Amino acid sequence: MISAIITIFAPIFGGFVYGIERIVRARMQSRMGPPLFQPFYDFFKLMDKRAIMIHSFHALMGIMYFIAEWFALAVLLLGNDLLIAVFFHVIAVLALVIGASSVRSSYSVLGALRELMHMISYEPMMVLMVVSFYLVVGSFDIKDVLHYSGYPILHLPLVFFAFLLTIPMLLQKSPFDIAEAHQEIVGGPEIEYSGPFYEALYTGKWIEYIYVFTFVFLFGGSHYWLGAILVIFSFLFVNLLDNSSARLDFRRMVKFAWAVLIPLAALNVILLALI
Amino acid sequence: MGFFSKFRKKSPWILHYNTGGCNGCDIEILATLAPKYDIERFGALNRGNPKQADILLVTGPVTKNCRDVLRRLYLEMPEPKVVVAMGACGHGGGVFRHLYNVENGVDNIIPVDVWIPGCAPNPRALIDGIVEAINIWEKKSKDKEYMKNHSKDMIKNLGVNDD
Amino acid sequence: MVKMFIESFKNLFSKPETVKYPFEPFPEPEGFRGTILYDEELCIFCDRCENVCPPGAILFEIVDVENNKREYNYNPYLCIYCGACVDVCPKADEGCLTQVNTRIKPLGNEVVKNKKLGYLINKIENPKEVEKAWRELEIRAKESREKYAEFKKQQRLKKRAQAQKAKETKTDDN
Amino acid sequence: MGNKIVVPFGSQHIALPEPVSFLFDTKNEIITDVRVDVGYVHRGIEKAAITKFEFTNVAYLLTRICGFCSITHAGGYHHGIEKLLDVEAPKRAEYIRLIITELDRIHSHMLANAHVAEVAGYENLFMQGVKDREIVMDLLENITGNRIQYDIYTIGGVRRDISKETAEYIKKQLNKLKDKVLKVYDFYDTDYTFGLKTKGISYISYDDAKKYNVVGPIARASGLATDARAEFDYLPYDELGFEVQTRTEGDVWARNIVRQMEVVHSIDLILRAIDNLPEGDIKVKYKGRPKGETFVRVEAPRGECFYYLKGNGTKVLERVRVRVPTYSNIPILKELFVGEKYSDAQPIVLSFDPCMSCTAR
Amino acid sequence: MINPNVEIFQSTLETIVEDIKKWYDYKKYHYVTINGVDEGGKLRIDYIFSDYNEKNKMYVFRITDIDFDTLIPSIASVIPSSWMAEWELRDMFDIEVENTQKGIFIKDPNIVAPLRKDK
Ligand code: SF4
Ligand code: SF4
Ligand code: SF4
Ligand code: SF4
Ligand code: SF4
Ligand code: SF4
Ligand code: SF4
Ligand code: SF4
Repeated sequence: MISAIITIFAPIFGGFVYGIERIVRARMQSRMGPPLFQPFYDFFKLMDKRAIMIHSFHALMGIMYFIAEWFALAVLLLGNDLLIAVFFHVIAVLALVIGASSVRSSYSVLGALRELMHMISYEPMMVLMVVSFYLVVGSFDIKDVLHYSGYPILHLPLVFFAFLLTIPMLLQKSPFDIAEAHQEIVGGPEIEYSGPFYEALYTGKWIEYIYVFTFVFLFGGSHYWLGAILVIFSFLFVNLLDNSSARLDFRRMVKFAWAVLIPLAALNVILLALI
Repeated sequence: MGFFSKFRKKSPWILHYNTGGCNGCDIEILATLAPKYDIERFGALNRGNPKQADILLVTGPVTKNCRDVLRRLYLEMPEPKVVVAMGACGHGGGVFRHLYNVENGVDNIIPVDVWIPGCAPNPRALIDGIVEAINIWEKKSKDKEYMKNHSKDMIKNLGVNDD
Repeated sequence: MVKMFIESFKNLFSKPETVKYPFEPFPEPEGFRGTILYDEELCIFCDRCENVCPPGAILFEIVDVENNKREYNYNPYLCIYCGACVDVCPKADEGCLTQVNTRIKPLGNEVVKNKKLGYLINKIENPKEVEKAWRELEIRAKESREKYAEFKKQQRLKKRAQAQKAKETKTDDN
Repeated sequence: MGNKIVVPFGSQHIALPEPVSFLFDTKNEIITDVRVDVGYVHRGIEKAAITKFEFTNVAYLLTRICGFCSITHAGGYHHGIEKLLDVEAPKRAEYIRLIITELDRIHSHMLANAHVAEVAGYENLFMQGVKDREIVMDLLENITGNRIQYDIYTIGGVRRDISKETAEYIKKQLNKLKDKVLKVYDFYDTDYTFGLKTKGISYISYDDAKKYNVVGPIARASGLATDARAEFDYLPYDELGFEVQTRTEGDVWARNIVRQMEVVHSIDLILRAIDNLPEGDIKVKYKGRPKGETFVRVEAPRGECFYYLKGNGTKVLERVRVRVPTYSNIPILKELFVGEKYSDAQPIVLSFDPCMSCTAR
Repeated sequence: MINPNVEIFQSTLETIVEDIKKWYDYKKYHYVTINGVDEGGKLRIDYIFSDYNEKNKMYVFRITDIDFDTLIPSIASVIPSSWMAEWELRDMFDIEVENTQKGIFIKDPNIVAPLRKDK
């Protein structure tokens, strides 16, 4: 029941998370920051802009991204297979990539290529994480994870740590905000979207927040208070990291993901399998 | 759409283009992004992307070499939009009035809604200007004036060929 | 990186540096170079301010050529607030031209009216027309100046002719 | 990903406040060729300075060549014109000029450094860098009446005096600023990810710096100790113990560090100048019209700024030539891109702190 | 007051490249810029240098009495960074300079040679 509500109102919750994040970020930079409802103001404003399409396929792919993203979340929350949720997320990002590379703007094309690099970096990590959950809980089903009476985080400390460092890649945050890179490619894949179509991307991001933090929540097992603490901790950690690092090169990101994060997670999985 | 118009007041996204002024105004734009004046309080973001911008903030007297870029940026921005000309340069060219490579102000190239006086206007003046621009913007979107306005004629008046 | 991490965390719980302008007043500092105010009573119409003004934001239009009646026009949106006009004004000490430390409002919905801002600004209703009106004024002012020069020349000629005549009559007398 | 992609950077781009356009040919995001267009800002100032303006107020035009170095342009012009008119500004005026010039350098360097951090994707470092800059801006607004265009130089002196209270206020604020600047210095110096993004990028050797006639902090970051403040007598820098700041690394990071070192040194210079502020007039009268020619070099925040003035005894000068620092740094900037990654192009450009407004004038 | 110590070498169009090549040592001298002055129908070009080690010292190679239709040689072979000043010279005075193109600053074809007094 709760998960159904969260799924349906995911854009709204995501918006709040994003609103809080903007305030937190501003405070970390000793600024006042925007009001909490700012993302929604942006949302309604974009609604009202004149819609300009590059071509219909491009616009369609933007909307596809939003829908697939929402679908991935629905699959995740409504008690289906974790692995399927991960693959739906892949589809969502692929829609974005295909849309972005279908236009002439070189920023958009570069952004699409970089987005692919992101996928190469974080998707194996996601799969590994799901596998590690399976090894702990013995099931791919989210319900079983949420009813697991142990503490998954105790079995998966390295996986949690690796996932913590993967979140910036998923959410486009410094040091891994490479596909968005405002100062380099002006938003990358999203550059050619405007008005209501940009909105699809803008809100898609919010859903991604919920999607990512649900995974963090899972590390608490059936102890929801632990899950909540982990979510708050990782939220703060990611934002602090965002505010204390420069953007790295995509080569470094891929190397970091494959040389550090994935081995760490794999080590944890191997240890689990052995014990 | 009346419902949505209420909210545009709170989310002006800015596109900034310098058309040949002295940097002075651009420095002040950076200063308003900085913690002391923090223009994000009004929901304003510097997006750097004409397709997602609402307010075009132009500094400088518009040199002949910048003219076409400025026109293109203006046309790329979706309606409704507001143009703010910052500094004395934007109004009649300021100290560069009547120099040979200067168009004497933004108004000669694209329609301007707000002029901010000063050379350079300090961040307070810029904030005043943005607030004024937001009011005009809201009025514009209520009137739906842009719906009539955005015709082939207007594009022709601006003298741009379709690229 | 670690240092900034800690710094960010500290900032999160300390007061932001932001001032709340425009919700709270933030007066300009003393000595701020703001608007130029003009007092017609004191002006001796020496034209120095017009000549020195770098962008040409002060223009005198000679509205009545015969009586040499001049009208002061000032365009606060074109002005670069350099203060050169006040520096050269011989009557600045008495307050003919002063630079006050207040800003003028942005030109958007309405034009600011103030008698001390000169004639042109007070005549205009539509903000979009300031620039056009100023362009026209530039031409008018130039023409009026030419007219005035012409008038002066005529007068000089007339005077000379009169003097000539007077001389002639004098010689005739002799 | 191996295809050639042509990436335009400018003339409108979020990382560039000014219109300048680079066209990068990239392959795998490695730059293989670059074309530059620096002419967007050409307004025709040199022409106007010799036709439209008299020598007494051409300075108001020249300071508006650029907002960052408004005081440098005023200095370059006024030192030259004073030579042509044969007047000497009083000592107190020289000190006030120096104070404003150095304050201007501080704010310019702080913004330039912060901007490098911003385009490196380090938003918080940008904010920390520009946060403290407001202290300097407030000082400048208090002393001169405007935050950008100070217009404080005048022929034969300065237009405004610094009162005793203001002097005390400046001292207090600068002491406060110094601690904060040192803190930010530490961030630039030790931050790991910022180092990853900037160290070793666009290396200029000492020899290349000389060969390409590089000036300013960019040259000084390569170990070339060229600084017009030391090589040309225009303000009493020697009396205040000016020292040229250099580094030897020659990369983006070193340029930031050199600028930050100069900020600290400038604060010291100002504090010393205020302690030794001579008494006396701030302005002398001058007679006559400029005649003859002269060459002036002054140090702008971005490097050496060169003025050539020629007068012919009338109210209007015969030739005004401005050669600005970015103008002489563009040739090497163009060479540097090839072989670098596109994602490093923005830090490279901004580490030169390019100012097109004076390059094209 | 400033006190620049300027040494002026007269040169000619034919020998300028040789002269500068012989004299210029990039380790010792800093090339500042090239400057053109219209001296009433004739062009004067100054090649300006400064000294890294000596205070207030400047050197000028000066060519006077150049007609506006002569070809100016390029010194880019000696000083690689001089191309910008040469391109600018071409735009501002509408003269031919070796290896240069029009349009670095002035792109509008209606504006010709702004710094020439006769145009
Ligand atoms: S504001 Fe003007 S002077 Fe400054 S960088 Fe932009 S164009 Fe140049
Ligand atoms: S208005 Fe003044 S400060 Fe602003 S760009 Fe123009 S000259 Fe510079
Ligand atoms: S200020 Fe003096 S020189 Fe200038 S116009 Fe007036 S009287 Fe003549
Ligand atoms: S302050 Fe300067 S620009 Fe304004 S009217 Fe006076 S002289 Fe003209
Ligand atoms: S300088 Fe002063 S007295 Fe002379 S015309 Fe201007 S305002 Fe009047
Ligand atoms: S990033 Fe934004 S604030 Fe910075 S220079 Fe560009 S437009 Fe201006
Ligand atoms: S380099 Fe300096 S002048 Fe140029 S845009 Fe950045 S801050 Fe402005
Ligand atoms: S060097 Fe840069 S900051 Fe200085 S005047 Fe030139 S463009 Fe402006």
